[in-house]
Amino acid sequence: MRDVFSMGARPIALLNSLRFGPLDTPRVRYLFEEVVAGIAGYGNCVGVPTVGGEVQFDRSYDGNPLVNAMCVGLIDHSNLQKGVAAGVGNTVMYVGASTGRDGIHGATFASEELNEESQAKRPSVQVGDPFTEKRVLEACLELVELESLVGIQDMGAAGLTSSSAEMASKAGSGINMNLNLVPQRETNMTPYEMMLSESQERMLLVVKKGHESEIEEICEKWDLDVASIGEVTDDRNLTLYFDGQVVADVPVTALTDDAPVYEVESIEPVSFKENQAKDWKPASITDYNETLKDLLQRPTIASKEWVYDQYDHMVQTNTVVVPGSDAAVLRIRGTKKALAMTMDGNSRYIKLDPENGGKLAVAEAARNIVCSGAKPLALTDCLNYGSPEQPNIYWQMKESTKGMSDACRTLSTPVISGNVSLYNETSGEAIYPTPIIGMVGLVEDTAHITMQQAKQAGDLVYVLGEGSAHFGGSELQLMQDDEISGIVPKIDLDVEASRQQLVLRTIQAGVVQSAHDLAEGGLAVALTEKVMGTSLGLTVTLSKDANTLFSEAPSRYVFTVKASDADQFESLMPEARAIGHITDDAQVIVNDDYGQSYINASTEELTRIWKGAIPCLLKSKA
Amino acid sequence: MKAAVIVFPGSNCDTDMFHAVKDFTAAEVVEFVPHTANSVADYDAIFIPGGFSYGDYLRTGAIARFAPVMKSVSKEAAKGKTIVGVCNGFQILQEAGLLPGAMKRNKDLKFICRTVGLKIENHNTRFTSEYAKGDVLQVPIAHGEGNFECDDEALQKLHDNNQIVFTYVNDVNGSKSQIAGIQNEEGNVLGMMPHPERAMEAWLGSEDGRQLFTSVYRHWREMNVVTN
Amino acid sequence: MVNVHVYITLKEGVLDPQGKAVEHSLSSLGYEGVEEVSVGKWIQLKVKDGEGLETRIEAMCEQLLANPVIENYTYKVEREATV
Amino acid sequence: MVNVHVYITLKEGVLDPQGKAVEHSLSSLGYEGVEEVSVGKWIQLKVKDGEGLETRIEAMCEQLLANPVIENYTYKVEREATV
Ligand SMILES: Nc1ncnc2c1ncn2[C@@H]1O[C@H](COP(=O)(O)OP(=O)(O)O)[C@@H](O)[C@H]1O
Repeated sequence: MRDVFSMGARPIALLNSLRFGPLDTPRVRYLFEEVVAGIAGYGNCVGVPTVGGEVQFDRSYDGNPLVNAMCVGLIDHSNLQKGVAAGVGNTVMYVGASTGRDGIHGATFASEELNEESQAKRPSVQVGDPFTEKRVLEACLELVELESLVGIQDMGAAGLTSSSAEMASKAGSGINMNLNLVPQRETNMTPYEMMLSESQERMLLVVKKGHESEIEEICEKWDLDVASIGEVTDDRNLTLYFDGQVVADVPVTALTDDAPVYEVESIEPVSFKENQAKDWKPASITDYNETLKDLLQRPTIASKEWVYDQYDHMVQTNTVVVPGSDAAVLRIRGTKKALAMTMDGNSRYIKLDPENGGKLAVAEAARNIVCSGAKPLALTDCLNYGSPEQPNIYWQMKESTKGMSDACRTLSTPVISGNVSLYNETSGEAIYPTPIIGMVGLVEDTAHITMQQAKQAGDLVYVLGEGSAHFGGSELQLMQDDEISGIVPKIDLDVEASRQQLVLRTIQAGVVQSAHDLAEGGLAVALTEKVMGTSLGLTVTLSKDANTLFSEAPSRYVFTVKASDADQFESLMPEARAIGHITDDAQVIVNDDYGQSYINASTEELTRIWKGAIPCLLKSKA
Repeated sequence: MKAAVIVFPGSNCDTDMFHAVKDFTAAEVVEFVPHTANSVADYDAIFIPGGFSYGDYLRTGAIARFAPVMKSVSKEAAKGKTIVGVCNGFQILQEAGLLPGAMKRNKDLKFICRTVGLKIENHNTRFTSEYAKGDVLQVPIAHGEGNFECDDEALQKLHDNNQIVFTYVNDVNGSKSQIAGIQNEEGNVLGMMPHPERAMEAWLGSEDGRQLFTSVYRHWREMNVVTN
Repeated sequence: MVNVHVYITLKEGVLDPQGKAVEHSLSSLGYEGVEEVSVGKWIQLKVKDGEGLETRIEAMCEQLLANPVIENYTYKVEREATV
Repeated sequence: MVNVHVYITLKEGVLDPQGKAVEHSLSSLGYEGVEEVSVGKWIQLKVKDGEGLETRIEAMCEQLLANPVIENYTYKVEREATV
């Protein structure tokens, strides 16, 4: 949030992406429950709705869970602020919470392999104070309106050190600071501790000389610490004073741009060729009904209601599509427009085939955006990997980033921000390579907003795209084998791009009642999700094989369309196949080509299984 | 009608409340009033919005209750002015002694954000006259501490005086008698945990909250016709 | 200055959802024979010593620290041993 | 069964926004000379007496009751006077 409001934007939405080990140990359950409560506690208090996100569970995160957060803000272009320390003689000001010893070496901790020693180091964690954050937020949004504000930046990783050096570097200036003036909440702090503290809820400002009182006035109104702690110089040095002595004097560039570039070795792991060589085939399925039910209970597929019920996703009253659909949608007050947003990333594909998996991750995020009636605008990425010093892991990074960047080019979605977390290893075991994509799209007219749930009985059900025979990394494989291997579904980016455009055009033409993309669990799960939690059912005809029902091949969608719109829909999207219709008997029925039903279950039962899975795992004993 | 929406440090439903009053009633004036204000005497109706005033540290509403503006709110309440506290606003009114009972953490200890069924128990109030008795509304809740608690004697009094205005259709948070909203004995102060200001437009999921605001407005108008 | 410890719990008869949850967790972690768990607050503060100390502490408790509708409090004053 | 009282506070140096908020509030209510307010937890429980009592209590504290990353705990065992 601080990164967003320090630009002058008001945070309007939060999303998060979580990765945990399976919920079969008390430890993981504890971590999962507490992390969700922590995210809720902070976001809810600040009053920014948490509108979406995703959760996956996999052994590889057992010792190293991941929490990636995304914040979306809204800004009037004229208020855009930059983190620059310009104007020699201008005053450097400190605003927000006072500085303690918390989080010293936090940045190095975040990118460090967890071991016994780092366990002992953990007291360096910071305790967040959302109430202060809320006040800093409101104060900053007032501050950015001031003529006299030159630059503003959050004190993030490496605290005062990186914020001051970055601000000076961007302006080609230097900064002098007197550390005795830094607001402190602990006694006897050394200059070293103050410069590296990662106490939260702090901002660094550069203000036109003589206008300090304007800043102070706003800060006092919000009851925040404020202090003038230094000034901008022209010597391009960061010079620190403490007790009247110079305690540091270094060229700014030494801390920012001149950092050495690290060349590391990249080696393709042997497992990659092995996986490409053996194409995994699912064991033959005898009871499709049971397989569907089993899939719906997989924690990665199951309803995440347990999680998002704890997040205030409605505050600010802009949330048109609440959690539970492909993407969240927020209207923009006073306009016809809305924003769609989502977070995605399937690390199993990336583990088996990083380049293709990187493409899949970006494409899936974009599909979610398109399904909600929006045009993808841009994305942010969170790159989570093991140690880049391992040539195999560096190879994963290189290949998956290449895949993502190809997809971004083909789909015309610039990467406008992101972050990186490395050394995600426990006792030498790295997590799956886990880049997470956060994407935002624009809905031109709120009338285009589309959800995944079917609307009414009688609507026709259409599918766009074919399944494939590759099941590497699929939920079905994991369920049958408890491990992943083989060839993952391949993506053709040109097909992906043209289908996305087609889907969006068709939605904008007003002939789509609901749209949903196919992901984990394939067509069978996607179809079920269309009626989950409603009083509707569906009857469709599909050939009875795993490729049709459970393939996770990309670039595929299910739609429901009013019977009266069917002709127009089919002329816009001739490739889509009608497979059945929505019913009002609340039964999910799949017939084979001879009219024999081989999946037949009540919506109510499927919903109960799907919603109950995570709460049930959390209550279960070790 | 002149309406005030009180803003404490940490309030975060203030803007939503403001829009609900401004866009859905014919109030001539709707204004934000800071916690530092000394008087709300100029207003006919006072809305205390949800959020986390003072971070809800120590107890929800415990610190906000001492904000300067609350002295005046109490005074105006005693004079019979309309006061509506939603969510954190309800908790503040309890801490201030303007409404009975206290809130504990939800029975399963989790924050709950969800649209729930809300039953009108008393439609003979200035807050609910535009609803019918027994109406079931769909209104979002969003709280971690909405588990209404009071002793048996106080509960009996609430029942006897028809002070229970809203109840939850299902037991969502452990509240005694499934209480979701109550008024004071005099019937001019309302506290409710659910957020009517979030249920104002169909595209937000529900517009069942509207009549709360129109009821308050109607009451004011009727009183004014009489007194003028 | 004296150290004051204030202890706050829910009144008897008021159901304590937090206590219940802790009790449940302890038992599912395998700790047997744990009962009647209650979770309260322990507030420590330094207060100027002198006349009316107890009255002042009680006032603070009643006004702010505890909510008399559902909570009880007790307190303890600790004077540092004078050297 | 014995009565066990567990007292939990934040470790030194860990931000205590609650304590700060209470301190601030007390001072604005006119209580002067109040300092170093901290808000911690007081957990009471009944535990089966007997061998390894202290080890069991400590294990419960470390595993569940306190968060050893940011909190310290102490405890007290109270045996009811046998009649
Ligand atoms: N994986 C990434 N993709 C795109 N931009 C990134 C990525 N990682 C970091 N960035 C950008 O680099 C800048 C610095 O990021 P980071 O080092 O994470 O700083 P901070 O601590 O302020 O978040 C930000 O603008 C961020 O968006």
